[in-house]
Amino acid sequence: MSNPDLPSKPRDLAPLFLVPVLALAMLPLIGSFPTWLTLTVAGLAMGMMIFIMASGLTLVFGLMDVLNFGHGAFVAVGAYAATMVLLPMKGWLEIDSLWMNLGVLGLALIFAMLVTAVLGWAFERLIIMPVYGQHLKQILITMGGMIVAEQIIGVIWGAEQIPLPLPESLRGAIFIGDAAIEKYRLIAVVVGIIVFLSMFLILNRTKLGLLIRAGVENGEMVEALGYRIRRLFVAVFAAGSALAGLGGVMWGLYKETLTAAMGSEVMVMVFIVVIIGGLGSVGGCFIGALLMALVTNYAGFLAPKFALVSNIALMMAILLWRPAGLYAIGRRGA
Amino acid sequence: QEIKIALIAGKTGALEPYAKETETGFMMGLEYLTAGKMEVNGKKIKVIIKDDQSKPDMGRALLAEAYGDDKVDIAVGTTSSGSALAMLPVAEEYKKILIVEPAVADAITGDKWNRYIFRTSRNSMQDALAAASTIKAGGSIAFLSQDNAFGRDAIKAAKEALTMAGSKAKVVHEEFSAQNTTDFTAPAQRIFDALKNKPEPRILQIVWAGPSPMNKLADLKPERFGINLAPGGNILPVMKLWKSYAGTQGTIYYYYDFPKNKMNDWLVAEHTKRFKAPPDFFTAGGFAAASAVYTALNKAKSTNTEKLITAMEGMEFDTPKGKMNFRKEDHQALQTMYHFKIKKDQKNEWDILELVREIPVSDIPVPVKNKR
Amino acid sequence: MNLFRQLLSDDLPRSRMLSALLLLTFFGLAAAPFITSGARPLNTAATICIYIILVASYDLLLGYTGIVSFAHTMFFGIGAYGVGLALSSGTPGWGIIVIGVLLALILTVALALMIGLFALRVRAIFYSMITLAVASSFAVLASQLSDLTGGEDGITFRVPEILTPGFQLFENDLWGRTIDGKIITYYIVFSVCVLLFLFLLRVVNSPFGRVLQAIRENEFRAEALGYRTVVYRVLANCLAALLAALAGALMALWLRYVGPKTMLSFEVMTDILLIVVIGGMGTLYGAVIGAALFIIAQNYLKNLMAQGAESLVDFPILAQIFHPDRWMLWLGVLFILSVYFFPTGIVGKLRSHKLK
Amino acid sequence: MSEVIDPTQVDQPLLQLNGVHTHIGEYHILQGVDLLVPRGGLSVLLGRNGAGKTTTLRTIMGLWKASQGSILFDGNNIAAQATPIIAQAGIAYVPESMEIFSDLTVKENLHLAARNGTMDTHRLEWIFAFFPALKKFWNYPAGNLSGGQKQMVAIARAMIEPRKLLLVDEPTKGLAPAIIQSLMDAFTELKATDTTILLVEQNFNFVKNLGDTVAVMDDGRVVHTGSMRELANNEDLQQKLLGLSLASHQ
Amino acid sequence: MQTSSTSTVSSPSLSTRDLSIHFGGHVAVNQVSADFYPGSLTVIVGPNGAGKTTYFNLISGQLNASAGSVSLFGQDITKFGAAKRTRAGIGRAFQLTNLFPHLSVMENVRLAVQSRAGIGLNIFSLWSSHRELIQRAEHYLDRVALANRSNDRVITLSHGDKRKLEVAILLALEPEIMMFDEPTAGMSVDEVPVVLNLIQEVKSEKNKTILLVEHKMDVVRSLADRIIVLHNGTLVADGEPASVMASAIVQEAYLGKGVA
Ligand SMILES: Nc1ncnc2c1ncn2[C@@H]1O[C@H](COP(=O)(O)OP(=O)(O)OP(=O)(O)O)[C@@H](O)[C@H]1O
Ligand SMILES: Nc1ncnc2c1ncn2[C@@H]1O[C@H](COP(=O)(O)OP(=O)(O)OP(=O)(O)O)[C@@H](O)[C@H]1O
Ligand SMILES: [Mg+2]
Ligand SMILES: [Mg+2]
Repeated sequence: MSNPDLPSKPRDLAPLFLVPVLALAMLPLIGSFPTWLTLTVAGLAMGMMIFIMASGLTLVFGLMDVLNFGHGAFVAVGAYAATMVLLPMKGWLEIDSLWMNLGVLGLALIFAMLVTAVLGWAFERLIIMPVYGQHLKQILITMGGMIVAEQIIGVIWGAEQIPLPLPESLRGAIFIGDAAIEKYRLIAVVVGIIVFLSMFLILNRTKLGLLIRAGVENGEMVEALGYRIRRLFVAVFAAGSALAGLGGVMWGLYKETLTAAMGSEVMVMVFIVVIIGGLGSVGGCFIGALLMALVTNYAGFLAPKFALVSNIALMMAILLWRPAGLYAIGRRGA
Repeated sequence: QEIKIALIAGKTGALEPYAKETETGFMMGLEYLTAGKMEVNGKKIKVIIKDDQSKPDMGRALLAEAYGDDKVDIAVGTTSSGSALAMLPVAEEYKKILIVEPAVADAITGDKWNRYIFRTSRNSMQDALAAASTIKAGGSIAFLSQDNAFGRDAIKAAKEALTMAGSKAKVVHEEFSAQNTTDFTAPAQRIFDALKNKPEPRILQIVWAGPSPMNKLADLKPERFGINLAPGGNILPVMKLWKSYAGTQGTIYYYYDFPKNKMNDWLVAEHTKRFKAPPDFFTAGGFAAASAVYTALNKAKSTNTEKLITAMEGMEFDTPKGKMNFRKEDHQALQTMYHFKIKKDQKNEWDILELVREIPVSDIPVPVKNKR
Repeated sequence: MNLFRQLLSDDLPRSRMLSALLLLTFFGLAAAPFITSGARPLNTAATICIYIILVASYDLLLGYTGIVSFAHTMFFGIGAYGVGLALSSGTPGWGIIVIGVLLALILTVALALMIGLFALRVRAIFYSMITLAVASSFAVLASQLSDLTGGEDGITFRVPEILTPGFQLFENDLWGRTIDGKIITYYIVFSVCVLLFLFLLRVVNSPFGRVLQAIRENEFRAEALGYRTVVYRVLANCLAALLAALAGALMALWLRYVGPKTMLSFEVMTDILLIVVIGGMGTLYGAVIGAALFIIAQNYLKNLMAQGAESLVDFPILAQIFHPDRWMLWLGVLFILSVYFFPTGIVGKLRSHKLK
Repeated sequence: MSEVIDPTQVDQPLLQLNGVHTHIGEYHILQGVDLLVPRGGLSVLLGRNGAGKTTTLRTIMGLWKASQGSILFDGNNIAAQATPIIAQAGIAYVPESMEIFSDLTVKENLHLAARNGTMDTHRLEWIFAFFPALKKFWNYPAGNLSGGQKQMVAIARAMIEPRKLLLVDEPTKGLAPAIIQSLMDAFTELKATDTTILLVEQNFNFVKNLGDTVAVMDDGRVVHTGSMRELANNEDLQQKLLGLSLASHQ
Repeated sequence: MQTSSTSTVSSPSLSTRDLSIHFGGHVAVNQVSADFYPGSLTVIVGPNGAGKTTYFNLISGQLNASAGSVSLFGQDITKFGAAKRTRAGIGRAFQLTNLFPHLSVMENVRLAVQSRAGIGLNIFSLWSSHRELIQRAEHYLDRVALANRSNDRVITLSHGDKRKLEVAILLALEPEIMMFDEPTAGMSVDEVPVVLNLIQEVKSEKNKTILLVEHKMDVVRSLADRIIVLHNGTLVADGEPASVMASAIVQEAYLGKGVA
């Protein structure tokens, strides 16, 4: 049906090459191959964890044009919720059996996602609903939500940092020659890829994405077409929160100590990733996360002082190249 | 007519957990010493607790308020070194005593010191000397610490300490990582590269406030390169994560199971009874501060600042860690430290460390850095 | 009267209640040292003055131009460090203060221009995130360069003799208060803040101010009307930044201390946002009312809660919630409620009441 | 061709507004609108700017809530219903300012409008016949279309699936004469497939020979109802109505 | 309308040379060259999507040409941005209403007047102190019969009133070149004259250059000195109204006689 003289948008592949190019470029600088391998794999895994945390944010923004500064709170809540499964079942975790451990871990993940999803649902109803389409108010009100959530964590779980030990079988690393690869990071990679693929398919293979994008631009009209847009929104928001929760558990297990502020601590990092990727683009967010983690690792090895600002530097560089991030979505908000 | 004492701590914000411990310790201390009557020299003791949110400006304002408006006789605090440093001049302005607990910055009893300042908590130098005393032999050392005032202080102290302790070990590398570093792969790689094939024994000493990267490094199996980790002690929730690194050695300020005296026995028993967990690092600190206050008031038989100062200089007082005393020169409380090893078979979740050796004051010759 | 109008740039409170509150705040602050006693009230008053400017300047961005920036604390900090570093560098004197402030202002403008030109081109929503990133890394930097900035501990420094508590203007008291350096400092802070506030009032009620609003409403159309929107936004950005820096300088002078936690932390940013929203966006009087209420709450709310918690000891969870250490919780709730129920803030509410 | 319906003979009208009042904020816009839309016909709603035509349509659609009065659609009162329910009941709406989804392509815009998921290709071709531009720009972001093309998208959205009632707000605005032609044809054919149309229009010539019944609004009230033929042939009635709206304007 | 085009006498105030723009593969405006003269009113007609609005956008600077040039009184302004062109004297009313929704009707016009007066960057004077500007604004509101709503916020206007405000703003800019994009679209029969008379008045002042996009044929006939026809982005006819309207291409592609 489409018309010959109207070229349909060309595939934009350039960003896909960033990661491999960067990695290869670093090999000579670092010199020793094992070191390079260790750094790279670690970086990729770290990137996956960041991606999981960021994906929810970018999803909610991309689909609903809601910038949720409270996202970090869900990360923290997710992690804390997981403790409610992991600490009681400590026994099972200390048994040195991979499958046992993974089972419990899976349970914790699911539980955490449920909790954060429900919380997200409430959050949308109480806090986001009245401010759709008003970025300013969104930023303000979600920040308020963030403060409250963190304080409530303090009330429920207390102010002390909670230790969250890794399952025995996930501790330590596997060694390839002199290169060390922590086992837990491999898990992160797997989970990250699963999240990415499922999000990608749902958004591009179903009518859902369309509907919500339209709803954001003009909810009134979508309703006039006969859709209950509100329900969809709340569902998406809950999904986004659940992803944050998932990210929170992965992150918490990596850090092994939980504090109420653990979410807001990673927020800046997450934001940078989301910006680099292009607000709302899942693919971009994925690449952005990997890039950032890799740059941090390489910088940390080659020039530790620079590591402090490497994130900002990366962001600036990308934005100079593409002012709207790797993959800009629509012209919304422009 | 009562005696007013202000306890200032960072009860909200990043250091919240520490501050809570200090407060508990301080109150339990007074309770124990006054046998629950909360009286000294026949006067009631009133404790006014203030939260400086670890913000230096707040700390300063609150201390001024405590001395000026609440008219307290002695103030104790605070958690954050920054805040404590900002408080020092206020004590001088109001000519009142400030007992610093648990801030560790050397400058407090160093060049920022004034004669109204006493400190019950140990300072970075004491930590460093304690650590150094465990590394008398030769070999190679690398340091890992956070890249901020605290970290750099600590490493400076640590190196100084090594020479003072007459250790023959050579410092081959210093790694400073950002406070908020989450991924320690890169620093670890740098350190390993620096340490491997340097003369044995190879020791990586970790000085880190807050959640320690110790286990992240351990996971990378430094023993591959014959490297041993030497973490500084930390609060129990953090050390719980070290279980799986049995054998690792380090030094610590307080661990509930180490000191053997009835004050500590009572503390451990009571604390475990009330909070379902043994007392921690900062609990002991708070307790010690309380003891210092109590003993001083008792000895001076007055709340007059000058009388108190004369009483306190060189004063010896009991703490859960045994005896401490404020030495005359810089009012730093000299105290024992502990050389620990992570246990292999642990009886319960709190049973983490075993004592290698108690490090007596004589092994911790803290240099006097202040000018009077 | 007409002069008065001129002073207020013809932007009158337009509500009896509001006028009353404003007068109360003004005279309260003006007479603070004499109607109160002790360290804390004066400290509170000074903080209010400074925050009024800090917040009002932020409202120029947020309420009038519709820019959400998180770099405001950065400029606040720059101003503060300017004074701090200057005074800690040598013997405290007025000359060195001026120099410090000037250097700070220059740096401020430079940074504001840079960020503005770089980020104001991209989508508004980006801008807030970028400023957030920049500001946070600036804070990191400040605590990293410990030899210069004193790192996380910051710097405690000495101020010129006549500003120190030791100094006394007259040997005998005035209205039962010794006029010491603190009080002199207070009045310096107070009067500078009044001037800056009047200046801001003028800016937002000038043709320039209206164009900013137009840009907030419909940038595309403003451009089409012949206004170079980028120029205007960058200018607004710089103005706001400069005022923030000045506020910072005053803060440093008052506290005789600078440090990342006090000047650069994200908390300060949240406070600013809270105040703007509670007071009312898009009206500078909002900043006055908001700052006054908020700072007072921040200083005295905890005492109240403490009593509240006392009375609730037998309901553990409630006691937990009302525990003074949970005061942030209540600020958060307040924040949400105010965005929710009176988006126009207290001032907006008062004015709309008057309309009916 | 469509057979003309006389409002007096209709047993039960498809849509019926009785004394509908609508407030927007503190403004009282509709002040008791009474309106009959007979089945299967094309009713026209005329009136000067600001008379309340758009508000009436939005109120029917549930986009403004009526503060008083009843709106009977197919016999049951939809005044209090939520917009999606009203739409599902079989009403399609072409808003005054088009409200097309500019981030989405023309295709996606129509895809959404087809609630049953799939678009029936015959119907699609039928629409393309009227608005060839849509076919040409099928995979084009609707936001990039020209004013008139946007208008076409908006209309097509309401035609993509059969509906009982079409509410159309000033469709001819910004359309070139040729397209206005095909729009007429489109409406005529729609009427044939017993679709009822309520049309708000300024362009009297356009509705003159299209409409069956007509209502004229002013100041939030319906001030005249009758058959279009009557109005079309009666010069001074037109004069009177236009005159009235003129008078009320100054 | 009797005034036959004054084109031949004076030199062109606005002219475009081979002006083109393409979006992706799609050529929206294709090498359009035309001169416009002070005191003349040119109507641009063409099917939907012919490129009329885009042509306007290229002249007023909302879009940058892919090729070709725009010049104003002989000066090449192709490189100018939108704002600069407006200040240079090109004024434009939009087809899809485009205003400051939450400012009052008054303020909307006032902003235009102020831009003309060029005091936008003035920080120290008071907005309310510029009496003369306010009077000018009031004057233009009067001319479009909106004075009675001058203090209402724009969102509360009906569509027709918004269209009139668009026109008022254009007049307030007092530009040399005035471009109206379907000014009467969606205006009720009795309102249309208000706007048409306005345009008539401006025209009779004989010093402004007026460009008008319009689909209503009666309007076109009543106003035009000259008609330009765009089709698929190319200029297909240009000349006296009568002859152009008669031409086959217009009958075919535009009026759609014989089509459908
Ligand atoms: N959002 C709103 N808030 C307040 N008043 C409004 C709003 N929308 C419309 N109005 C007012 O309601 C009245 C009717 O508006 P409406 O748009 O229904 O008129 P209309 O008949 O559609 O006019 P037009 O032919 O110009 O579209 C107008 O006076 C308008 O000013
Ligand atoms: N920003 C844009 N991006 C891509 N294509 C565009 C853009 N703007 C316009 N077009 C295309 O250029 C063509 C001309 O559009 P234009 O708006 O100029 O038509 P027009 O003559 O104004 O039609 P109408 O009479 O309906 O307003 C249209 O086919 C439109 O799809
Ligand atoms: Mg209308
Ligand atoms: Mg057009």
